[in-house]
Amino acid sequence: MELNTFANVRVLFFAKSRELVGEKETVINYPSRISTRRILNELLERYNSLSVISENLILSLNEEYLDINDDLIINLKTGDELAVIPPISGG
Amino acid sequence: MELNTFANVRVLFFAKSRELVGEKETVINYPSRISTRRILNELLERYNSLSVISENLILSLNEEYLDINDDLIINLKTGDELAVIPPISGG
Amino acid sequence: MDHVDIIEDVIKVEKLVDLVTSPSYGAITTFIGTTRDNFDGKNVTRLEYEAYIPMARKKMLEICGMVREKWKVGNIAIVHRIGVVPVKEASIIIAISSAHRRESLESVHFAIDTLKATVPIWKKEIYEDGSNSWKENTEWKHSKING
Amino acid sequence: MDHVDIIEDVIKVEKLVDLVTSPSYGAITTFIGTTRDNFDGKNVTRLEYEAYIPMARKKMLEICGMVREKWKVGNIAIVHRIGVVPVKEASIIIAISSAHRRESLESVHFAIDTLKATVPIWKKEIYEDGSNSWKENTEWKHSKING
Repeated sequence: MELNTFANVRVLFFAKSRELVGEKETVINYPSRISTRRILNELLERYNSLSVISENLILSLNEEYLDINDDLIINLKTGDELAVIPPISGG
Repeated sequence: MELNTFANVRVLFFAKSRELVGEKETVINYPSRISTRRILNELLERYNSLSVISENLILSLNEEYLDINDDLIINLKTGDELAVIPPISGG
Repeated sequence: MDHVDIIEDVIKVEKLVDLVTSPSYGAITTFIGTTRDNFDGKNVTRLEYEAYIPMARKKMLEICGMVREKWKVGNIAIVHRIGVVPVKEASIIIAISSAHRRESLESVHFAIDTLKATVPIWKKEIYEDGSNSWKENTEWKHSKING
Repeated sequence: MDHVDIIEDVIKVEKLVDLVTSPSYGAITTFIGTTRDNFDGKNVTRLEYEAYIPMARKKMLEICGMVREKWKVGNIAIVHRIGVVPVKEASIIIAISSAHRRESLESVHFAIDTLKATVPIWKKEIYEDGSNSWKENTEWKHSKING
């Protein structure tokens, strides 16, 4: 039997994504097993304003980049930290 | 008719050549037309102490390196500045 | 020593050079990125930087590790400034010492290239006419697929 | 701007960086050569430098010209210290600014390589036991034939 568990995950927004969303961070309840593509899609549904940069976003989980293109299934637990990462421009 | 003219040339010594010769500069009377190899040979005769680094010396004339290996004939005139250049080590 | 930092103040090159200087290392290379007053013909008034600070520090330390895998270097200091960075002032300074010069020269080049591709920091250009634009490092496009 | 100098004082990196900084150039690379405390296992107390000053300046200006032929750079500053240079202090600082980073990084590397091959400056290492040795840049051997 597989339990359909969920996790409360902190989601951070930076740079242009922060400006579009209008907040720095939020908490979202996600299934514990979820694909990176689905996380991004749900964020885009929740925050329509993000659509203008949807092609250029990637995510990080607990300070490591997630490869959106691989569309891998990841495990989330409460207390995890996701971040929405628009194209970087440091230096 | 070719005149056998001479030039009084200032000769500078640097670094190890200065230490070996025991002076910073001198004035030497050279033929106006002379090969670079002969200049060097005459310096080595005049300053025997230079022999220990004779294989590693080059010359400059008026702040330009002279190619000893080419053994070219150069024109000297009074007031010219020759320098004895041991291997450089700046930086 | 690996020193990485993200600060809101002016970065002093002398301070970073002092940090990496050592009697054992005869070569120090520094790279300084400063705010230019123009971009594509537009007048830039200032830049505003923001960072995902803990992840940026982590990625900067990873760059130190990569440098040490590739070159024999002495000390590494990488400091990025965030907040407003006026024209002519430094947003990034990298300083690396090594016994001989090649290592410090090559590793500083590698470190700034890699920083631009991997460290989550963002820059907004503010133009004279009041408009602004979030920038995108070209290095990012190439590295994105590999996460 | 091409600034070359040979001085008997401490060289300040901040001063050279200020010299080459400009609102038009977003990248500054510096190379600093400092006195190491050891060579081949011997303890070095200090270095003594001497220069054929007018020719050295001329050759340093030639390096500026070569850099500008190869890269689009902004300002160039090359300062060599002569006389006694104690351990940890700088004998040479090169700073080059450019609009983008590649030019300043590559041209500083080229400038220090070329300086070591062409500029008539000499270094004597003084060891702890009182002995000393005039050094020879490996770059010199390769470039000697071409004058």
